[in-house]
Parts: sequence; C-alpha cells; structure tokens
Amino acid sequence: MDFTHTEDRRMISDSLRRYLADQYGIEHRNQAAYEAPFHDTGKWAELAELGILGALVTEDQGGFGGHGFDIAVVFEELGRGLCPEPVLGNLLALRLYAALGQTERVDAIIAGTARAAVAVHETDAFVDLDEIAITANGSGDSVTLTGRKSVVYGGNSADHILVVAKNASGLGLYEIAPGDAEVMGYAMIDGGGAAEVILENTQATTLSEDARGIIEAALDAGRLALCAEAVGIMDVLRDTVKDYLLQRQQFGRPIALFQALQHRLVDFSIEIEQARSIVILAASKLDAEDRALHIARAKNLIGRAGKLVAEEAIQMHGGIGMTWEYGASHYAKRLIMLDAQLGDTEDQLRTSMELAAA
Amino acid sequence: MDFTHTEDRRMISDSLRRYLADQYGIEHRNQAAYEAPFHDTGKWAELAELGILGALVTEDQGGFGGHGFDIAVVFEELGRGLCPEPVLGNLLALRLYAALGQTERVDAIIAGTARAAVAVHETDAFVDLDEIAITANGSGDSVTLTGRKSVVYGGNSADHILVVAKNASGLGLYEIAPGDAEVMGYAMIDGGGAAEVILENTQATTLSEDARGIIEAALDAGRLALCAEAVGIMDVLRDTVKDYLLQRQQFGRPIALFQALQHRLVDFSIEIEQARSIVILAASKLDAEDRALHIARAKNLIGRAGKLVAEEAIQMHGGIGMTWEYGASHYAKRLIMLDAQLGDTEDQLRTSMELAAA
Amino acid sequence: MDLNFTAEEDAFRAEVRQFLKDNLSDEIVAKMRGMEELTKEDLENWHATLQSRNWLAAGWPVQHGGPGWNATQRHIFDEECSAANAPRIVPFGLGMLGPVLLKFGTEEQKAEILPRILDGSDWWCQGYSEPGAGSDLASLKTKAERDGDDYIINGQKTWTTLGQFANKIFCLVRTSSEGKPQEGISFVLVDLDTPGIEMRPIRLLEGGYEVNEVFFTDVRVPVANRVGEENEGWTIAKYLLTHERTNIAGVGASTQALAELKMLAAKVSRKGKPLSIDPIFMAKVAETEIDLEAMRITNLRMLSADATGREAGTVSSMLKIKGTVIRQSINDLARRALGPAACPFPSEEVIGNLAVAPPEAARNAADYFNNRKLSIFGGSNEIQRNIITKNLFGA
Amino acid sequence: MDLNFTAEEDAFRAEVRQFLKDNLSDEIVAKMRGMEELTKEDLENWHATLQSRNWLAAGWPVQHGGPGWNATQRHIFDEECSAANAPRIVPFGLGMLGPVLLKFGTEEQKAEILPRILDGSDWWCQGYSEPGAGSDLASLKTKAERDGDDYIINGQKTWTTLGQFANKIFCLVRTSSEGKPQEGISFVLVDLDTPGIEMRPIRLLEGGYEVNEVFFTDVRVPVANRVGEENEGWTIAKYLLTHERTNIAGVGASTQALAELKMLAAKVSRKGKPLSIDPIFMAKVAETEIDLEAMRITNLRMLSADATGREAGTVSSMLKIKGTVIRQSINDLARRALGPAACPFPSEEVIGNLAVAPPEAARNAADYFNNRKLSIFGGSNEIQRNIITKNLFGA
Repeated sequence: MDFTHTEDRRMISDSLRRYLADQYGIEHRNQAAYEAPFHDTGKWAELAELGILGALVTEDQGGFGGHGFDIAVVFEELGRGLCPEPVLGNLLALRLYAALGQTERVDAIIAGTARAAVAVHETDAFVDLDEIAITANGSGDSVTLTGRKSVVYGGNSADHILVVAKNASGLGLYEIAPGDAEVMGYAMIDGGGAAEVILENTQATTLSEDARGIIEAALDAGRLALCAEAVGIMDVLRDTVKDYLLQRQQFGRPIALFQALQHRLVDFSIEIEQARSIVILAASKLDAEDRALHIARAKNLIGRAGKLVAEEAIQMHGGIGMTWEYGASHYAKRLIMLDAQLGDTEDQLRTSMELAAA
Repeated sequence: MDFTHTEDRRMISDSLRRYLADQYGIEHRNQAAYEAPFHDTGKWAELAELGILGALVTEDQGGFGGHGFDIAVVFEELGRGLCPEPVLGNLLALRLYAALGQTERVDAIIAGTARAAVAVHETDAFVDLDEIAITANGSGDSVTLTGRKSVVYGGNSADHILVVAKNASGLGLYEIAPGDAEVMGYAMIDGGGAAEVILENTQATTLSEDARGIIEAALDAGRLALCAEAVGIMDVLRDTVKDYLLQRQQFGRPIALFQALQHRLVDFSIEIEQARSIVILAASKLDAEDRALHIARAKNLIGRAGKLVAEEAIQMHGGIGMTWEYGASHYAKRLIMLDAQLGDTEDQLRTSMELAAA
Repeated sequence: MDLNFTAEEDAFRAEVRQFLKDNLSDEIVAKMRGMEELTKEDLENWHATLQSRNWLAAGWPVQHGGPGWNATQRHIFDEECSAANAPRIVPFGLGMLGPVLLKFGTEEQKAEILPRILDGSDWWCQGYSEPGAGSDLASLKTKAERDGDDYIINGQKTWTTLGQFANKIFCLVRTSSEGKPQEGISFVLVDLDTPGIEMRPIRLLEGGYEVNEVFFTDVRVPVANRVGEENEGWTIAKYLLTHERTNIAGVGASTQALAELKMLAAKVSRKGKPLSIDPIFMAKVAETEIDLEAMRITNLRMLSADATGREAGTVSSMLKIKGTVIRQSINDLARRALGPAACPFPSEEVIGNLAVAPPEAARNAADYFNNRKLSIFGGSNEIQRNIITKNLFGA
Repeated sequence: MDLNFTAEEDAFRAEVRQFLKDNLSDEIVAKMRGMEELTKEDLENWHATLQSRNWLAAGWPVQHGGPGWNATQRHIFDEECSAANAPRIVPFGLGMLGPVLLKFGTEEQKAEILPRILDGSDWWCQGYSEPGAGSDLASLKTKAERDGDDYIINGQKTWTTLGQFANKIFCLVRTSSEGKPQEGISFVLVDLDTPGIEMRPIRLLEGGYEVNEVFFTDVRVPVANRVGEENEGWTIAKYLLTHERTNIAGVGASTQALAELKMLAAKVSRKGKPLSIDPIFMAKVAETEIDLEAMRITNLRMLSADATGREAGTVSSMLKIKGTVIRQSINDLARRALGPAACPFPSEEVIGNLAVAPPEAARNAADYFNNRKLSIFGGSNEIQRNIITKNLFGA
C-alpha cells in the first residue's frame, strides 16, 4: 500500500495549483465564468501547455496519464482553484476520441487547438442511457440527427460536438460540427458554459455504432473528475471557515471559541476526509471491472458530504457567505451544483443499489 | 380553535399522573416490568378504578371517552410514568369488542376484572394485514385456528385473546381462551409482557367474519396511543437532560454551559414540540375519513423524533445514561422500542406515501 | 381541543379567497410561481390593492387604519395569500415600524408617519445590522452625536433589504458609549434624501439584488426623529425581535412551495419513470411534508396560546429554526428534482428562449441558494438557539 | 498510489485465515454472531490459542513475546479476525498496560508483568474514570497518600470493563493536589486481592453486565508498583489515549455486522416482500455501506502514513467518531429490520424456545442499546471533537 502520488502526478498537481493561484484569481474567475464564452480562451491555451489535457489520456492514446489518479489530481486542483474552464466536457470527449483511436482529434484537444463536448442529456434522459430518445437516421456516411440535447457542458465553446444517439444496434456516437446545429450557449449558475444543442436533420459523422461501453466509461471518468473537484473545493471551504471563525468577533471574542460551531466544523471536516478516501478508492477502480459500482458510490458520498460542507460553510459565515463578492460563496455554489452533473446523489444511490444487487 | 383539553380529560390526566408518580416509582416499575407477569396485577385494578380503561371507549359503548384526545391524554401520562401495564393490548381489544357490541367483555375490561389481548403479528406479517397467513377452518360456531401469532402485547396476562385470521370473506376476528392454545409469555426488552401464541386446531369463537375495517381502526387507535405515550416520555427525557446538564460538572463548570450541548438540547426540544403537534392532529382525526393517513404520518414523525431524543438523551448523560440503575435509560429504551410496535418509522412512511398517492 | 375554525372564521377565509381571486393578476401569480423578483411597481400596486380593502396593515388597530384582526384572522389571511401566490407584504413599514410607533411613538409621530405608510407615500427600510455586528446587535458602532436639536450620524449599516426602493430608513444608532453595550442605543428615523447617505447594492450569491449597504457620513437628523427615549432603543429592538410572530414559521409559503415541488416531481423523470413515483426521492418529500404538517399545528398552538414574554420568545425561535429548515429542505428537493436542468444561470434569455427546465422551475437552484439566507438573516438560527437556551435554563 | 497489498501481505492474510479456520470453534462463532456475552473461559481459551501461535500480543516487539508485526500486518490480522467472527482480544493487559510498560516501565516491571499477561496468569482491568470525572480525567479524586514505601489509596473508580474477570487493575490516582489538575497524577498497579478493594457490578441499560465500580478504602500498595515518575501519570494517560490506533475505527467489526444485516434483510419481509428489496430501507443500508467503504480507506491512509503527534490525534479522533456513528447506524438498522420481533427481552429462554426472531438476530435490539456506549466510553465523541478542535485551531 502506498498513498503517495507519483512524482509526475505531484508535479502536474503543483504546477496547476500554482498556475491557478497566480493567474486565475477569484475576481478574474467570476468575470470569465459568467461572460460569454464563459471561460478564458487565453488561459485555456496555457492550461493545455501545462499538460492538464494530456494527463487525461494514456501514453498509447497520445497523452501521458489517463489513469484514475491522473484525472483525480488534475480535477482536485481545478476544484481548489474554482476553475470554470470546460475541462469536464473535454475530458468526456477526449476519453471517447481516444477509445475510438481518433488520434487527430485527441492531439488537437491536448494541444489546446480544438475543444470538444459531449451531448448526452435529454429532457427525459438525465442520467439513464436507456432513455435516450434521439435516433440516428441513416447509417455510415449519411447520418442525420434530429432532437434536442440539453445542458451540454462546454458545448457553447466546442469545435466538435459528440452526440450520443440510438440506432439499431444500441447506442452510437456521432460527431457534428456546431455550425450545423443550433447551439444556444449560456452560463451555468455556478459559472462556466454549457449549451442546448438543437439538431434538425443535422449531418453527422458516425464514429461508432456500438458505443455504449465507451460512453459509460467516459461518463464514469467524468464522475470521478467531479468527485475529485469536490474534494479540492471542500478543502478550500474548510480552511476558509476556519480562518473566518478565528477572525470574526462576536460578543467580544472570536467565534472560533463557540463550541457549537467548533463541533460542526469537526463534523464536516470528518466528512471531507471520508470524501478524500472514497475518491482514492474510486480512482483506483477506474480501470477495474467493478468501476461502475465504485464510481457511483463515490459520487453518492461526495453529494452528501458536499451538501453538508457547502451549506455549513455558508451558514457559519453568516451574511458574508451569502454575497457574490465573497469567494467562498462561489465555492459553495459550485460544490452544490456539481452534484447535479452526470447523476446526482440519489441517482448514484439507485445505481449503486442496482449494481450491488446484481 | 382551542388547544386546551376538556375539564374531564384534564381530570383523568391529572389523577393518572399523580397515581403513577406516587404509586409506580421507577424501582417498582423495573421490578414489575421484568418479572412475570411483567406488570402489577394489583395496580392494574387500581388503574381500572381510576377509569383509564373506561376512557378508551365511548359512552354508547359503556365507557366515558373513546375519542382521539381521550386516548392521547391517558397514554401521554402512561408514557410520563413509564407504566408497563398492558394498556396497549387492552386498548386494542376494547376497541374491537366495543365495535362489535360485545358489552359483557367491554364492561369486564373496563372494570378491571378481565384482560384481553389481540393477536395480529405473524413472522411474515408484521404490519400488513394482507400478508396474514393464519386461516380460520370452519365457520360459525365450529372454527379452529392453526399457526403462530407472534409478539402479542399483553398476551401473557390476558383472559381472552382475539385472533386476526383469514377466511373466505377477508379478515375475520376470532376469540380464543388462552388455555386452549400454547401461550408463551416473556418480558419485552423495554419491560412489560408479550407472548407467542401457538394455535393448533384451537377452538375459537367467531366474533366477526368481516372485521378488516374495525381491525384497521383499532390498530390506528393503538398507533395513536403509542404516539401519545412517546410524547409523555420525551417530555420526561428533556427535563431529565436539562437537570443533568445543570448539575453535572466537567472541567470545573456545569456542562449546561457547553454550547454544543445547548444547541443539541434545543434541536431535540424542537422535535418534541413537533411531536406534540402531530399527535394533536392525529388525535383530532381518529374518527375522520383520512384517519389512516394522519395516524401513519404521526407515527412516522414520532419514530424519527423519538430516535433523536432517546439517542441524544443517552449520549448527553454520558456513562450514567448507559446504566440500568438510572431511570432515564429506561425511558430512552421504551421510546426506541415503541417504534417497533404496530409499524415502525419506515412502515408508516410507506403507508403514508401510498395513502397520499391514492 | 378543537382544531376546527369557527363558521365566522371559515366565512372570513372565503371572503379573503374571493378577494384574492378577483384582485390578483395572472401575471403576478406567474412571477411568484417562477420565483421572479417583483418590481417596485408590482409591490406598490399590490399594497394599494390591499389598502383599497383596508387589509394592508393586518396587525394595526382600527383607529390607525388597520382591519383590527385577531391573530387567527391574520393567520387565515396569510394562509390564503400564500396559497394564492400573492406577493408578501413588504414588512418594514407595515409589520415593523408601524407596531413600534404604535407602542413607543408620540402622537405626532403616529399621526404623521402611519398614514404615509398606508398610502404608499413612504417606503421604509431597516438599518439594524452592521458589518461587525450581524446577530450581535448590541455591539453596533454607528454613532449619533448630539449637536443642538440634531444628531450627527456616522457609520455603516448593512443587509438593508429592498433599500433600493425605500425613501426612509429606521436605524439603531449608538448615542452613548457608557454602561453595557445595549444601554447606549437609540432608535431614529432617517430620510434617505438627507445629504451624506450613500446606498450601495450587495449582490447575493445566486446573482440577485435585494440587500444593500448604507453609509452615513455626517448625516444630520433632527432629534425629534428619535422614537422612544434616548439610549433606550434596545427595548424597541427587543420588542421588534419578538413582536412579529404570526408568520415567522412561513407555513403558508412552505405549503405552496411543497405543492409546486410535487407538481414538478410529476413532470420530470428518472430512469424512464416520473420522479413522483421514485420511493427514494419521494420518501424525502413525504417526511418534509409530515414535518410541515406538524409545524402548521405548532404554529396554530402558538397563535391560540397567544403567549407572551419568555415562552413566546422560545416558541417563535423554535418556529423560526424549524420553519427555515423545512423551507430549505423543500428548496433543496426542488433543485434536485431538476437534475442537470438546474444548472443554467436563470437569465431572462435562458428562461424565455431555452426552456431548459419547466419555466416555473427554472429558478429553483437560484431560489435554493437565495433561501440559505433564511437561516442567517433576521437573527441566525444559532442566535435563536442561544435565545431558547437562555429560556430553557431560566438564565 | 497503490491500494493493493503486497504478495507477502496477501500470503500473511492467507496464513491468518487458515489459522482462524483451523482454530476457531463453531460454538464461539455462533456466540459471536448471536452477540452473546462470552464467558471468562471462552476469552481465556481464545487468548491461549492465539498465544500458542505467538499472535496474542500483536503490538508487542519480538523480544517481549510479540510477533513484531508492522501496522499493516496488524490491520490484516484484525480484519481477518473480524471476518471470521473471532472474539476480540481483551485489550487491558495486551493493548494498554503492555505498551505502557514497554515505554515507561522499569526493566523489573517488564520482566515481571509482561510474561504473566501473555500466559494468562494475570487479567488486568482499568481504573481510569471516576463518578465525577468521566471524560474529564484530570479532575480525578482517588487519592494515593505516601506512607513509607507504600501508597494508601482511597476513592472510587467506575466503568471498569470486565473487572469481574480481573485479578489486577492499573489506576490513575492523585498523588498531589498542587499545580494544575493534570500535574499531580500517578499511574499505579494494584492487586485486586489487596484488602480494602470492593468491586460492584454495574448493569447496563439493556440488561448486560460488563462494567463495574471499584471502591478503594485504605488500600495499601507498594510505591514500587508505580509506573513512571510520581505526579507524571498524565503523560502515560495521554500516551494511552493516542497509542492504540490501529483498530479504533472498528472497520472489521462493522463490516461483519453489515454483512449480517444484509443477510437478515433477505430473511425478513415487509408488505409481502423481502426487506432486502425495499428501496427505502435499503437506501439507508447502502449509504451506510458507502460510508464504511470510505472509512476503510481512511483507516488504511492512517496506517500508511503512520502519523505521530498532533495529526495522529486528529485522525484517530475522527476515526473514533465516524467509526462509532457507522457502527451504531448498522445496529440501528439491524434492530429495525426485525420489526416487532425486536421486542422480546433476549433471555436464554426466549432465544432457545421461542425463536421470535432469527436466532442469530435475537439480540439485535440489546446490541443496539449496548453499543450506544461506543460513542461514550473511551473518550466520548464530544471529547474527541474537542481534541480535533484544538488541533484544527493549533491551540
């Protein structure tokens, strides 16, 4: 057993942490996160240079990482820096392109010269791939797609959009050029961009007609990423609360001396350690047979811990925690909202119950 | 609107409270509650004299109460006094005999000269009457019963046992003499008696061949009783914790000054008020069309509040709360265990979800 | 024990319901269901509508222009307003300053100020909290120094709700630094047009604008604008903290929010089935509903007892805590019900053109974040627990 | 990062598993699964079995008769013992006094006492808590006054676990009332046969007997029985509080209890279906299982870091709190699973003849009540939170 990261992972983690702390302060972040294109294209290129995209796929696939712990260290730092860049959407796309051997796309994304996004959600298919309704018309080179994909993370700033759609053999994966569809971008409530993608006889390239396995794997990689991001956020929130309790005076003394607050801080600090542990376990299982179960369990625990930490962080800050101006409130907001991405606490609980019973 | 009890109800409540405080102290209680017949037959007669059994059925039926609030005031005091007498089992029996016009039995129970119990539970039918497996053989005067009824409250000291069993028209109600079956009595873990009743071609008198409605009503009366009992117990536990926090010194001062404990005491005190409120609502609905929904809701809330109060009361007492010698631990034990009687927190939640959706 | 309303009370309820049906526009109802911020005009119009029936100042006695309702009538009125999705009455003039003047004001103050609240001439806001003194009011630092017949006020107030719509503010200010911190406080009325006052918006975490900071620099206010005696403002502050109790639990608003949640759960799906038949999610809805049912009765018990003093403080603090917990739980479930459709920032454009969520639910996440304030503002739940503790231990 | 055990560690695990398979009787396993109290003989036999393999004193170095395992080996051993339903090793001599002597004892003390722990000649118990000083050890009052080469001890100890089986007790006693309360405490070893000692049973709330009060009246103990310096017992007490960390989370026991719970849920039914397919109940089981999975990793992280000092205190307190919460949650669910079959007092007669519940589950309610102690004894969870607070704020 060894709970230390490799030298390589420590390096990328350190450099990403430094970069975000120096170059992506909270004020700049809040500007970039809420004004179209809801991220900073210049910084995107710099992040690519730092290698954070290359870290998300294996050497064979053109990157230099690609294992669970590679994803985890990158996203933990993205969380710590509250980075609104569309790394999640590009992670999903990278994993799919890489699995399909689309080297050109993989290389372009890693180099930061192209961005991509994956359109999965539909209004009545939030998390369950079985419920996807959009169906590919035609086959091979002449496929068209019609319907609406909802809340496509990073879809507003993507050069390529991968669309998950039904076909005769199950679930396929199709690529469209955003210009061929109606892509309506918007900010998310916790910052960063997403889009509605409205397809109407939209020309698509078939990447795979039987992609269910790789789609599930990519979504699980995305879930792991969100879990690790949450851990980074929670660490910041705990430290912020701690500092605030020491600095804030009430009734003539620092509120850190109020035992009721102390014990609540302890209780959520314990949950943060639990969250860190379950992410380690899930990361170690990303390439294992029981991946899906462990990922679902991790995201369930992260959802519960995240809600506790976010709500307590706001509450223990009092009024200041309610304001846009204060950084911690944005961390809390992101922590709550990431639960809604790729299946929330209850969705993951249902999944883990099904998988454990199977 | 009026949230004060009638003069009559206040009187019975006051006299029962005084009687239990004077005559049924915790030491005597713990002796009676755990030694066969797991209650005090002398005190039973005195309780009957006080009128607490008469209060459980209406004037028409030979009593002088019988409404939700009559049951509630009696059981709240039984809870406050942690009384192990088999009032619950006799309440169920009384309501059934009364509904069927069995005046002789009703009068005898009210007078304290006979005790009865109702056998409902089976190993695979804890709460759902649909799952009852024991089936009446024969009809009219020559009915026999075979099978096992489990955890019959007060069954160990009953002169008559009412058995719920299936028949061609649905659920029937049958009376047996305990001597005709194998009745194996035992103490419950929180004191008081119950029994396994093993029937083997046991002769039974048919009281009703279509009794489902009155059985459900009687069980709901029992649930209301348990809820009210819980409120009496919770009041005692809150006061005991309060006194203990004031008296117990740690690190040189009363632990009542520790804010973490203060806030937890507040939180469970709030739940006690919620519990009191839901019992009032449920009591007001005992004769209403939506009785079942309101009773299920009440018992669900009581289950949740009871667990919180019982566990916090033990925890906040520290070691002393873990001991047999200390009274509060028995209150906590009863509060936890009454949840298991007649359908627990989750059972009641399922029921209320079904009824609300219907 | 009788949980029923009297025939007269039922008739009164019917009357209120009919009035709301006749006078509440579909547009306002849609805004309320969609949790949109109401404009100043929306609020003023609604006040005027109620005042046309003499129902605006629910808690005021008849001789000062109120309807003279008892607590039960006010409760029924609140319930019906919530059920109809009527706007909440802005409380600062009607629910706070009005009662303060009725108890502590001079006849001149009452005669001058109360009618202007009723007819909408004045919009009051509240200057209580300060950056360093949120829940710990007694430590406030905004100073009022006597200069002839005036006070000169210097300092800063914060969390002033809807200050952007107001022309007047009532403030707690420090008029003496001697004795205990509570002892040197006075309650003064200030015209927001007075030179030296600056109001700056505070944006809340979800992006909305409803609270403000107010800066006072050498602001000159006549001593005659003081309510009550000098250095006795604490009495008024405490009165205000425990006075407004009929609607502290927010039962009506939570009931309405829960109804919306259940409708939403029937509209959205999980794993191919309506969320409304998912046992894991609906178990949480059901337990929240049960808690709300209980709180409705707790609220009625308090109304009925019409308690005063220490016990009233305990009960109203309990209702505040449990009421906010329940409301926040409903908000949380409503946000979750949307799944990823909760993610978009609810701009006009998103709601108008993109329809990511059912439109009336598009602000669910924003509302969840905004309502975290409920357990913080107006005396945080921690402060409420301290109040209850004091009462429990008789300290 | 590597969560896997090495090949050597896997081999060690296999060896332990085989040993347990060969040496653990069905009778003991049945008692353990049924949560029965083990007899003194049961425990002594199991100690002897382990000692026959040199595996009894898991934490002791080789030269004193321990197996010389590292933390990972000890963890594997604990996991396998729990999974096999082996009795827990009674910790007072082996896990507590042993390490204290190894660190603070004289060579004579080690030579005399340690072998007698290993061979079962002595059964030690603990004299720490007092009626007025549970979690607040520093305020203890039991006095040891010097009289020549003896101490004369007067006072009372309580919560002495399995004292009824012991012939020796180690105690914290007050040897000076000067300075800070912690400063005048000494650690002494007492023979329970010494005149003036009386042990009285304390019955626990569920009816079981495992703890005792111990009364000291003019009990004469040689000064040579002191471990460490006079008035420096506090150092030993603190060492003991943070020393025994490998099994503080109780992961193995909780894992086993959870497995029993799931088997039980498949056996009992609700509304005609196995409880194991009821989503509301099983959601709670699943979340508890997830928490336990996380804690298993937290525990391994701590083992791996082998932290010392402040951080170790924080982590072990965290594991204590979360470990007890999880265990108590499993106990709660197991009790609930039984429905009304949880009600009977689990006497021999009920379990033997009445079979109200599945026999191995008949003590579930009693076990639930008994395990409320987990968050109270051995430094309550409140005290653990205080410890963590101190470390968090660096105070």
